[in-house]
Amino acid sequence: MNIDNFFLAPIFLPLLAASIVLMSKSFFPVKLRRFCEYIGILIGLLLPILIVFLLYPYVINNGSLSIVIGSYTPKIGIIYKFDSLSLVMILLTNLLSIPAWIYSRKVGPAHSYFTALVLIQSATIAAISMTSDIFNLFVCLEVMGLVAYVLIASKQERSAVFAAFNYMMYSSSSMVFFLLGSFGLYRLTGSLAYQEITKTLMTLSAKEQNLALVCLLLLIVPILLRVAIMPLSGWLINAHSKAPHAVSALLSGILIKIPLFVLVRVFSLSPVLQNLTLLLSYIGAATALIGVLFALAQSDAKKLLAYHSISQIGYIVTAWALALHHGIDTTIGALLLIAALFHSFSHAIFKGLLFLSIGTATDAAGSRDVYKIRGVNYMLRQKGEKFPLTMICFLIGALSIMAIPPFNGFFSKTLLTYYVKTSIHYTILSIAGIGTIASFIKLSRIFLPSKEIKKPIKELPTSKFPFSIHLSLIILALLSLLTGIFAQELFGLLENMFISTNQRPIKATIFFSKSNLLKTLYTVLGGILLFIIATNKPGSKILHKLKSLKTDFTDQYLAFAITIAFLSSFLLI
Amino acid sequence: MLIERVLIFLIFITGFIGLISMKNIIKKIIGLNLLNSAVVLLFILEASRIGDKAPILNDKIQNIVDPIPQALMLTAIVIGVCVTALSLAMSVRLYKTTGSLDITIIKERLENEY
Amino acid sequence: MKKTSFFKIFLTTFIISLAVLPIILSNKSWPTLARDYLFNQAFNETGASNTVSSIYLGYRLMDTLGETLVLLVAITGTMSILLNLHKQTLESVETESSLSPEKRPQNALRTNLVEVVASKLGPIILLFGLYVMLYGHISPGGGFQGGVIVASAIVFLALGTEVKTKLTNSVVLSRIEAFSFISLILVTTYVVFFTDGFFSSIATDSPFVSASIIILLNIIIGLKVGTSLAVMIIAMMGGQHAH
Amino acid sequence: MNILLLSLILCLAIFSLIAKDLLHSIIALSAISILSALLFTFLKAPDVAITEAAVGVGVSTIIYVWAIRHTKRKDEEK
Repeated sequence: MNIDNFFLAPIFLPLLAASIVLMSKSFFPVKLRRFCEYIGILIGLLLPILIVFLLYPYVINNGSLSIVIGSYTPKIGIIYKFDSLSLVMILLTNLLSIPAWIYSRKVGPAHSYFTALVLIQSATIAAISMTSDIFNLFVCLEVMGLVAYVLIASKQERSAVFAAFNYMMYSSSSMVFFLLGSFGLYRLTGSLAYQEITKTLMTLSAKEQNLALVCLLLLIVPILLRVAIMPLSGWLINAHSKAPHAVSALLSGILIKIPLFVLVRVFSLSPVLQNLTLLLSYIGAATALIGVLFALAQSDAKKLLAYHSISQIGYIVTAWALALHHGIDTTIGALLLIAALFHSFSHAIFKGLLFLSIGTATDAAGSRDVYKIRGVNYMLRQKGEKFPLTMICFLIGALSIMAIPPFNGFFSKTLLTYYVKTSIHYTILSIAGIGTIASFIKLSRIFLPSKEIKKPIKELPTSKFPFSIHLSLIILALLSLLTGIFAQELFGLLENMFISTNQRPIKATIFFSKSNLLKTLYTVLGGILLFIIATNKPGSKILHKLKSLKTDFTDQYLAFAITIAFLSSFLLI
Repeated sequence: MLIERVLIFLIFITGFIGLISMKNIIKKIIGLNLLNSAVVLLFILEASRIGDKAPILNDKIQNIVDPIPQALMLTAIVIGVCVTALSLAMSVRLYKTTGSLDITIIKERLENEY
Repeated sequence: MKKTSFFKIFLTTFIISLAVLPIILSNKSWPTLARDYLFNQAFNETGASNTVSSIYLGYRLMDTLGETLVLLVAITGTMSILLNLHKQTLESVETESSLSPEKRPQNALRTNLVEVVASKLGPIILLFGLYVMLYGHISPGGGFQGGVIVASAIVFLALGTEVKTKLTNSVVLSRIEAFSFISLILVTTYVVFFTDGFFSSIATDSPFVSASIIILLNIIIGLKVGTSLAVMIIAMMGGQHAH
Repeated sequence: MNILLLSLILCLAIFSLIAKDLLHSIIALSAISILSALLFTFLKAPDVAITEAAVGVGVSTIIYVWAIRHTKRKDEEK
């Protein structure tokens, strides 16, 4: 046993657990199968978290750990490299998969296949976060994509199947372009490993450099498609809103962020790519704003949340692209990257919470129209919920996404906007913040008591409210609260990993200064004002127009082509 | 050499046009298949330029072709088939529930559904 | 309406071809470095004389693992959709190629000839599949290709009615599949974790032993692929399906 | 030789997209797979040729035929 290989455990443990689960499915009776699933989750999701914590000191001391699989020569073998980014990605995935899995026990797809798929997905994401090889990245992205399609379609409802089909055609055809890009790079450099490619690209002539840039763009755009920034996000709305609730939480929380942090590595392949980053940060800010506008126009509760995912990913892309623009080795770049990471962390938590609680509420109400549902608490009580925990958890999630202290959203959004204060991004993101508050006021109305006279409950509810739902909601709500309260300590941990010098620039005064608290107050007031405008006549007319905009299957490809054309003209001219 | 590349390019573009313009979803899947096989053909064709023997080593052999693209393409072919199988299963499911294979009609029928 | 959609398709295709054309038409000569290295070292390092096999199961084992996962996930998804189809339209699905003779309608599109030939041909194809699987390290072929041939042999056995065998039973097949999956994971874990230059230390021995890991992986992958594809195809033909 | 095979593949590809009968498209598609397998053997890639023959001609054709048997064979006119 070689201790250097220890960091590969987050890939192999979930796979081992998945194989145990599948094995128990074909050999054992049902009761033993359930037991095996719990064992599998324990081995595959909880144990890697512990291992990641054990690896933390190594990462701080050495920077990164790397190995060639099978101890071959690095020219041909596949290199796996564990660094601080992979640590955060693995932690994010496993931490969020557990509550989503618990939620699915009673409500969602509860086969042992679902458990196996969640485990395989966790393993794949660990592999994506470590691999330093283009073709291996291609294979891992395909596995991740296929798991996502199967999970979305697992509801077997026809609209869910159509959403999965659409996503599948779009993203797997874009992966063909990825393959073509890696073909071009292999031909130019004779290698598939990141290091070798970077080394060889320096020595090429100017004409070949341009060709290499086109190849790199064909790698970047399919990955950006998975991230769903604005022109490429046509697939996301249906895929996220039609999927089972637990799957929606997984998709929104994890799957759209992992590719973004993989791109950090791809962008380091050529220094010329840095020209793109400023453009990408503007695209991200625009995504944040437009996503919120569309969210405000929706009447379907889960669609509203899906548009919010696009908007929040816009925030993250902005900080991420600016970090690359400054260079992640500089202090300001590292701080922006920390902000992006922390925001994606807290977004995963509160968006998971929102999807699960809204899913529970809309299931109880039997409809998803936010204009029609009222008095969800009453309906939930009929289902056997004694204490309005779903509402409380929803409110925690909503306050968090609105950036109200002391929840984690406040800290991450404040940090994110603090470092872009001097540029135009700040204004755009602040307006998006106002929109977020308005749309969540709109969504919260489903918990208002209904005007119809309701009968007091006489007979006791027949069914017991499933405990697993409450457990998963409580875990997420506590995570949201705790990461908010202990935000300073978490920032310290992140700073240790990403900033090599001894400076620790994130101070508590950033968050609780007078100007920042005033800004929060103004944002809330602006949000209430916007909500009032949006519910009145002229506002709702505009929103109705936005809602009735439709996209075609072909339009998605047009967006894909335009993105390629736009980025390449920006890069080459 | 140039003619071969142009032909592969034309196969690629045929597949792409089929993917985006066909109304029938099974035809779309066929287009995706063509797109994939064009890339596979390209890899193997270009990798065979540097040698004239299959990459199976024995005592007498000299001048083999590049084996790495071949190993990569094995993986790519299998992934392509997996995607095809899953998408065909989904299209059968869509046909059974909506009664059509035409993507615009399917979309219309799903429009008013939450 | 028609005009705009035509314009969209034209524009998309035009941009895509502009992006793709320079990559496909580029005249840069293919790099030979990796080829030369493998020509000199591949046999010594992995013990397989088929270089493609030594890359597929040696140097790039993680790709192969990912590929197996892709197959597993795709077949899981297809099967879950498939079983749901059967559940909903159980009566109407008694189609002409249904396997058990009593269910088959009178106008079935098959003859005795097919049944006899299929069941006679099945074992021979099975043998051929096993050959392709086992000799993957010295000749073209390998686990995946052999597995697909094994799957077709099993389907032949299922089509024919002359031979009664347990091999066409979905429960048995899925048990073999689950077993080979767990052994695949265990073997790859072993290769990755417990070998510090494993192949290089053993490759100096006799050529059979040297390629032992590759032979083992070929067998496991072949069983996995063959059984899972066979389960899927038998389910598609409306045969007995797994629970 | 390569040029001949590739142009045949191109013709079959176009045919498989414009054919009205989906079964014809599928037969054209498996013919494409056979021709590519042939091309791969000429290009000294026997492993890829075996895979393409087994997977492209065998498995994917079976799945396509299954799919059109459960749906509709003719591509409707618009």
